[in-house]
Amino acid sequence: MTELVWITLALPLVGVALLALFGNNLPARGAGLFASLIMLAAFVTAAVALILLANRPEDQRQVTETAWTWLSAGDFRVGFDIWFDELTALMLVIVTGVGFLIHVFSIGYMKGDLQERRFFAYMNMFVFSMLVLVVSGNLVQLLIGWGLVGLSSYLLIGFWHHKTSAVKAAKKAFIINAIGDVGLAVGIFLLFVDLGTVSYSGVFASADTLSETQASIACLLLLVGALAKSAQIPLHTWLPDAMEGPTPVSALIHAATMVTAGVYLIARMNPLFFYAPKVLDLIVIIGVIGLLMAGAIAIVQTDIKRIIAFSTMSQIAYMFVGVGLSAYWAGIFHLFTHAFFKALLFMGAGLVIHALNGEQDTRNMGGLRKLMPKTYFCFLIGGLALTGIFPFSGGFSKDAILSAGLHVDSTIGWIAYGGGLVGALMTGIYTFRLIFLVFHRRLSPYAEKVAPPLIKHHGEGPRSMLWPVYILALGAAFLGLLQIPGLTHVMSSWLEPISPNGMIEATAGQEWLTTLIGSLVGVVGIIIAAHLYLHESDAPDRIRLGRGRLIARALERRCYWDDLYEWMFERPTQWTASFLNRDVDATAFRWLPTDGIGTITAFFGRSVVVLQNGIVRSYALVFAVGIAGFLLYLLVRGT
Amino acid sequence: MSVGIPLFLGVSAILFTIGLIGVLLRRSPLTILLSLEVMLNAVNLSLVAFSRQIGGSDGQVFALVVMGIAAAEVVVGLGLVVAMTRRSMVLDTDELRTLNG
Amino acid sequence: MITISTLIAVPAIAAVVLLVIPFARQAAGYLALLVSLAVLGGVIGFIYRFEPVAGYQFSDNISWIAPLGVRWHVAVNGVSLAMIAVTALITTCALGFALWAKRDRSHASFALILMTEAFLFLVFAARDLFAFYVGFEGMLIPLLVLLVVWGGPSRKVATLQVIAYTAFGTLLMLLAILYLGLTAPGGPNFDMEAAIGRGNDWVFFAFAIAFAIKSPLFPLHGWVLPAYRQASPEVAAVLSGVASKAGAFAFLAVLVPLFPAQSEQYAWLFIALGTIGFLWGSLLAFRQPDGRGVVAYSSIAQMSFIVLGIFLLSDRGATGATFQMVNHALVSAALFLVVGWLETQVGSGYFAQLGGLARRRPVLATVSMVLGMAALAVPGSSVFASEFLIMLGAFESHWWLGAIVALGAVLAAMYMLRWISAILHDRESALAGTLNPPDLKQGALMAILPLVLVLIGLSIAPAQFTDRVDASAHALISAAAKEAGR
Amino acid sequence: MLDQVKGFSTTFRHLFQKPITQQYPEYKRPVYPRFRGRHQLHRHENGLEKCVGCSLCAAACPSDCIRVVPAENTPDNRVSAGERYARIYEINMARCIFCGYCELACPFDAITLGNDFELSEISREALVYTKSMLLEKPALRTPSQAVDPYDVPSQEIERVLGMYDITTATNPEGAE
Amino acid sequence: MVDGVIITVIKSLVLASVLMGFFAYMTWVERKLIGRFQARYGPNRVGPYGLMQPIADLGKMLQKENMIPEMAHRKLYIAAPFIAMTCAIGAFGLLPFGNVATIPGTDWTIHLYIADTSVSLLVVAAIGSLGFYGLMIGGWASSSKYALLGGMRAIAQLVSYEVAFTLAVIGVIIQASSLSFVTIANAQEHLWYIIPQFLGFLVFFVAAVAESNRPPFDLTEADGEVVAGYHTEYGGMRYAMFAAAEFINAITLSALGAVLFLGGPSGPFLPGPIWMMLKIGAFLFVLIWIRATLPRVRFDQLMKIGWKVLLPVATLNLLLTAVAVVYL
Amino acid sequence: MDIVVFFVASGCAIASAIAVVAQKNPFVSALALLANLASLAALMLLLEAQFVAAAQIIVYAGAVMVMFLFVIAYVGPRGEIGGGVRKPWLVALSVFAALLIAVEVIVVVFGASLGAVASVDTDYGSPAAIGKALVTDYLLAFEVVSVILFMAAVAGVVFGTGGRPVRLSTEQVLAKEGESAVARRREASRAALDAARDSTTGESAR
Repeated sequence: MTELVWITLALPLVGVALLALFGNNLPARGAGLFASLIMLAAFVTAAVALILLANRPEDQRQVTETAWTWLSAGDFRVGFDIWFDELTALMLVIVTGVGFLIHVFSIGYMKGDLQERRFFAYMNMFVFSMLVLVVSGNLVQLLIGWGLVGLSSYLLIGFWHHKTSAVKAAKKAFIINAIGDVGLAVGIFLLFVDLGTVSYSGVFASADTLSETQASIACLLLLVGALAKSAQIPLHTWLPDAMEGPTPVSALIHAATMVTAGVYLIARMNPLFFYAPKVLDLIVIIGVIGLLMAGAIAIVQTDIKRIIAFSTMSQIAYMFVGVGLSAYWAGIFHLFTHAFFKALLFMGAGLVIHALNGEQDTRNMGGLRKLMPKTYFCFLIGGLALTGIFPFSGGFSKDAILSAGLHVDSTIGWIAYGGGLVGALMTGIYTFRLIFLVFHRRLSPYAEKVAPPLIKHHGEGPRSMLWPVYILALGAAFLGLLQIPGLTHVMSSWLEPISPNGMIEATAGQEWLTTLIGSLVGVVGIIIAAHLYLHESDAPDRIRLGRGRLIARALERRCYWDDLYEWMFERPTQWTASFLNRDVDATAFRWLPTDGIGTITAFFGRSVVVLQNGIVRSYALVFAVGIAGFLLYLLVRGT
Repeated sequence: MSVGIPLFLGVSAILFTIGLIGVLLRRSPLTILLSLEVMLNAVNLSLVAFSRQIGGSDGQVFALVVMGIAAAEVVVGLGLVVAMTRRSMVLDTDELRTLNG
Repeated sequence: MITISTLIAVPAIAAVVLLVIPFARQAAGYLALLVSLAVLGGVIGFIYRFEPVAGYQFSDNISWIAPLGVRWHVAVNGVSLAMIAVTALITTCALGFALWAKRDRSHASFALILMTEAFLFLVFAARDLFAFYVGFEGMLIPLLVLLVVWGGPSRKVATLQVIAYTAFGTLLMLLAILYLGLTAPGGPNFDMEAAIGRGNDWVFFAFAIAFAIKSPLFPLHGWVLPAYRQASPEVAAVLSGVASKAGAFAFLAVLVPLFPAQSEQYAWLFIALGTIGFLWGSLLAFRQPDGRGVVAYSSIAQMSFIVLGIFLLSDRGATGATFQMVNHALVSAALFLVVGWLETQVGSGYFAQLGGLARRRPVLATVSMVLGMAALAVPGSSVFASEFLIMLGAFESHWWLGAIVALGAVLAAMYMLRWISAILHDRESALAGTLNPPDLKQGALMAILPLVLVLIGLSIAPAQFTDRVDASAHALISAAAKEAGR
Repeated sequence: MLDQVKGFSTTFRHLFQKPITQQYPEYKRPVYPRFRGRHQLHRHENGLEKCVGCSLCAAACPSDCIRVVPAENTPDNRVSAGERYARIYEINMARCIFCGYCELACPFDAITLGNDFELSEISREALVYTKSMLLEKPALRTPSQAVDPYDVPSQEIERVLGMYDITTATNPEGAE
Repeated sequence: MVDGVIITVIKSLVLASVLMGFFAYMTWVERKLIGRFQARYGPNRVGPYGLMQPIADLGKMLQKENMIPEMAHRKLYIAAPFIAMTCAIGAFGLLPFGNVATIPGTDWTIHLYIADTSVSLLVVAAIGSLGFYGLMIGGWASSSKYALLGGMRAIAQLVSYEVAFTLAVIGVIIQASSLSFVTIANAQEHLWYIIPQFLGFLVFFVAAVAESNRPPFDLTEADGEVVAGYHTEYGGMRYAMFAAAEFINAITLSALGAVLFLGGPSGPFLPGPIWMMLKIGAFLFVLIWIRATLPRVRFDQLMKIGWKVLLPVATLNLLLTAVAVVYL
Repeated sequence: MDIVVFFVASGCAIASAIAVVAQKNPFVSALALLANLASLAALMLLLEAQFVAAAQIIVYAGAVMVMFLFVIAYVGPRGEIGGGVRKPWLVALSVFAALLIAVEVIVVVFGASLGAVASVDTDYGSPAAIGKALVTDYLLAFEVVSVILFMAAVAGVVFGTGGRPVRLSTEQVLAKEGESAVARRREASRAALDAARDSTTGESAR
């Protein structure tokens, strides 16, 4: 079984190596096919591993193995490990499965781009990095995977590197992720200093020896990493910009897998977080704020991918709320369904963008329902799942989180519950605003000009793009059925062992209640959206320019986070660096010790320079007088 | 030895003084060099005289060394004079003061 | 059996031969390359024979200058062998690049590079203070000649600056060595073993200043920028790759073992300077207008960081610093070669005149990207491993120190990304578009690729390295650490 | 090295050779006929001087050594065949370079250069030859060769002309 | 043994007179020889075989007007020939013509040399080098560019060849372990130094030719270049004194060569002075022979020969001698 | 006898030394120095230092002074510029200092009792004795001198051959010698031209 995991891990790496070294010998399409086959193989192995794991007795479902010692110094020793348990297996399947579908989708989407081989190499590399992250048996290896996915994300966001905006977005993403990495690393340091180990088993085993403060600080530092990677407040600003990357990248990395790594981290480290309840509360609060804010911002965005990006942020905030409430299974469940419906949405958006020849602005869309009925249908499923309408998958998973809040029945629980419901309303609004703007209403002049000929020529998209969408749509529609309250509990029971300290699981009644309320709220949201956006009216603009203008303005500027960071960090850093470089370093360290000493010496030299009048005789005279005087002194003294 | 060593030393002192006056008062580099030679020779005389006084050859060796060094000094000094001539410079040390402060 | 002395002698003799006989460029280049490859082979042999224990091995100890008690005492431990290996590798690559770059009077330039190699070997292997001094200052001679003859337009000013700085340190160190050697009990004795613990604060700081200048440590880094900007790429590679490591190495292998009490007493100072230098270099690298400036300041930052790691006086710090020396040597050498290659192709290293070079140049893009990622210590790279160890050590000593240097790493990400995107990404500059430089290939690639491959190899299993040097590194700092009561 | 030895042996051999010196006052080598020596002024057969005092010789002289002062012939004092005659005709032998331009310049062939070269005097004044001195026949102190051994071209021309009788062939009418 | 001041004075006077006569008739010999070398007669008008020619020349010289150029430095101009002549004759004083001789008819024995010191060779070299001051002063005091150039050439030549000359002689000094001529001459009883010191002899000879300003090294009075060199402005007796000084220098150097390399006054059958004369005569003959044979060198060739040929060869000789003396 | 020689020689030495310093013409100064050297050589002979005396003549007279004369002749009649920055008090101070030194030395020399003069054998001052001292006790000094001489030779060559002669432009001549010199030169050349023209048009043959 572990061999299968190793194979799963190795396959994408082999893909990267082969594509990098021999990619030029492959036909353009071959690269995509090859990468997809690799992914398919990885998915199969991962799935088989999952099944094998499931066939084991429950108490033997945790397997660890070390390939080689990666780094050692004294008593610090880190291996290249796998840690294969229920969570890992699930994540493996999600990553490889969704990854496979998105690879297939990419074959069509990237067709005609001159650098497909590079794209697929990067994609495979991302998958490898993600797998390293999830199979890791220790924190350092987790950090490596953490960094490598950041690197892959950087490469993929900046894939179209001739676009300045893409390069900037990539850099931004990388740097913010680096901050998260640092937080994570410092957390690891702390854990090592306190516990003397960095392996999961060691940390989990001795977590109870930590004081609450130590545990809280460690968890807080880990949380920093999680926040950055999962684009949560306050380290979320990179995610919207990351939409500069190709759409499959957005689907794979910025929706399905990488951004959920924070959730995975917290879920994985739950035995530790157990000893830091305040941090868990903080996670909930951050999550609630994040889901509200992101949802609100999503309502006013105009870029199709940005809307989905903010939606992603909002949904991950839900997951944070879930894990923050110790309902780890719920968070992971939402992660699971979210991977499907968000990938679906992104790919749907990708189809639209593809059909509109790269256009992403919703204001240039509209009325595509008739031109692209299949896409519309899938997108609608995705939207409903996102909004959490019963019985689509999103509904079950989100309601599981909310009901956990209800179940906790504390201030934090109620905050989570209330916030979550408001968030659900917003979800409904922005999701269906998007759908209405894109698919309903009249064809925009641009779309009218561009779309019909393209669609007539290609259809809604090549089969390689449509089939993954269908499969994801199926998943988005029905995967919620894994966990029907009171009936099925595949997820909760499967994930139960990962948390030795128990998990919050709401009762079936609470869940059903939440489902009812959630669906209702979602429907309300849809109605509001329909009211405002189904037909062209001046209502949104009236709100935007009228009473709500301050809020609308703030939302359009994404709540001023970017401006804040620019003025707080970016500019002062640049100013300081410029000042140090231009004024301090050049003067104090480059000029002063070399030319400066010369100048100073010359200054003192000039003050005694009058003695050197250039007349040699006068020197000789001084010399002679001196000797005469000296001799005289000797004579006088001698007598 | 019918002449006392102090007489030689006295002559040496007088010669030295004359040379020194020449160095101090003359301005032509050539004459200054010549005056320097007078001074060196005066010293040589006293070295030889002292050598005779103590009856060893050390002073004479010293005098020979002084001669060698004097030859070297003259070569360099005259080389400078020649260089100055080739560059059409004035042969007057009071005028050659471009190296003043 | 090849001895360390042979290893030093072979490049030295080859250098003299090359200097004396005016070979044609190709002949001289291939001869020099052959010699350096042979030396590299010898070094690999040593690595194979090396026992990963604390003590010094392969010792040669014969009388050298008998009246002064100077002995030719060379030996290696894990740390010095690592440095010797990386020196041999980088010299080979630099020679390859020099051969590719087709310089004037190339036989002399090859000879001088080989001579530098010999001196560096001596620095790393010397167990006698006098021999160490010879190597430490001797390597500057060929390097300065290389700088002043084959350098850029303002090479003379740069050389003067280097001399102004290093002459100062040299004098101090010479005095210190003479003091230590001549006051040895039982007649003059320059052996390092005999000097342990005998120095006072003045001698300690004399050494420290000389090493800090060479490293360069933070307030004494003024010579670095002009020198790295003006040197030809292969010389810059040697200079930043290994010559500067000599300073850091000397901190670890000479200063700390010889002055355990002072090292412990003043460790705070070097930690402070290292921290400041790390942040300083990183910040300034962020504002440099050209590739060399970025690499130069990143070198300052990294070297300061290494010194910080050494003066943590902990196992993690020492091992990490050693590892980081090797990693940074490889990275900065390769970066200088890449930057230099770009300059030869585009005619400018300034970012304003570069950009967009990734298009149609996959090899260049890959190499630069790998190097850039290694330089910013992306997790998983060997640089990450070494930085992780140092930061861990720093955190172990003071938690805030670890946090500060860890945040410094973000700055590294910032300037390296700036470097990458300024060269590879965005639109092509007018200059680059006009010249349309080719992809990195053949000669130059062959010179750079070994460094990249070794980096990747080290990234896969850093423990293979750290296990070998751990005992040695720990032995070097153990006395000082004992002083600290750790 | 061998060349040096050869040179030394040559000079050494000369020691035992009979000297080839021609002892001058005792032996005078004949000069060739066109040797340019002392000047001579000529007279017509009737005794009149050929020189008419035109001063062309003085003008031609590159070293300015001829001084001519002409005067009118009068019936009672007819010296030359022309309208005028040279009242004074002086040649400064100290300055003369014996180039023969005067001979060429003279329209009446009045002046020629003879073979005499022994002209030394003990005062400078004596070297200024007056007209009367020049009109005299010089003493025949210098032996002269009958045939000019160096005048190869003219001899050759004559020989060739004699062979082909070119004069008549190219000039049948006998004109100039 | 009647060596005293009086005898020394007498010996000096005799030597000076003999030298002057020697010089006078050497001019005749030279002219005659040069004539014969060139297949001429040479002087043959005054007296039988022109034997009275030197006397006639002397008369002519004495008659001539003693002109002093207007711009000349009068005192030095006048002094120069005397300096040259004095030094030339003075150097001869230390050369031995034999050991001891008995004055016929008496039992008085005299040394056949005027003085012998432990540093004779040095003194001869010193006086010989002083002789050049006559040339230089004459050239400078004439206030004429050709004379000055000639004088400066003389100095340059002297300085250049003095080095090789001295080095070549040092070989002999080492072998004889003495600077005294008498000792050196006596040391050659069995083997003339020309055999063991052949290299040194070659260098010595060439340098001697140059030192005496004889052709082919007579650059100081090269008529094609500097008219007549340092004595351009001299005439009459003053010129004659310069000429005498030059010739006596040649004789001195020949004598030096005879003493240093040909065993000095020693020889079978004949008395010492005769042998000495013969050896000097042989040297002089070779000098004249050379003059008759070789063309004058250029100045750069002169310098090249001095510094690049003679000096290394002399050094080599010195080295070989030193090694031989120490190890054989 | 010796005392006569001593006084004659030292008188010559002092007189010639004064001549060296006082003569306007450096050539004559150099010759005076020559005389000085010769006198000193005589004094050294009195001190039984034959070798040094001979060396004095050979080295100084034979080589150094020759070089002097050569350079003086080469340089030509150039010397001190009249007037200039001479200051009377400077002259007075110089003479005073020099005389002070002389007086001091003489006071010391005649004031101190040197004791008996050592007796020496005939070997004293001979080349052998000096040579032995030179290559045994003073070998280092000897070698140092040889190195210094070598360096001086190199320096002499460099100085002597380094620069090219500078040909002055009219402006530089103006700056150096003043307007009148240039005018004089122009006048002279014009006169020479006129003279040449006259001679070609002259009438007389005499």
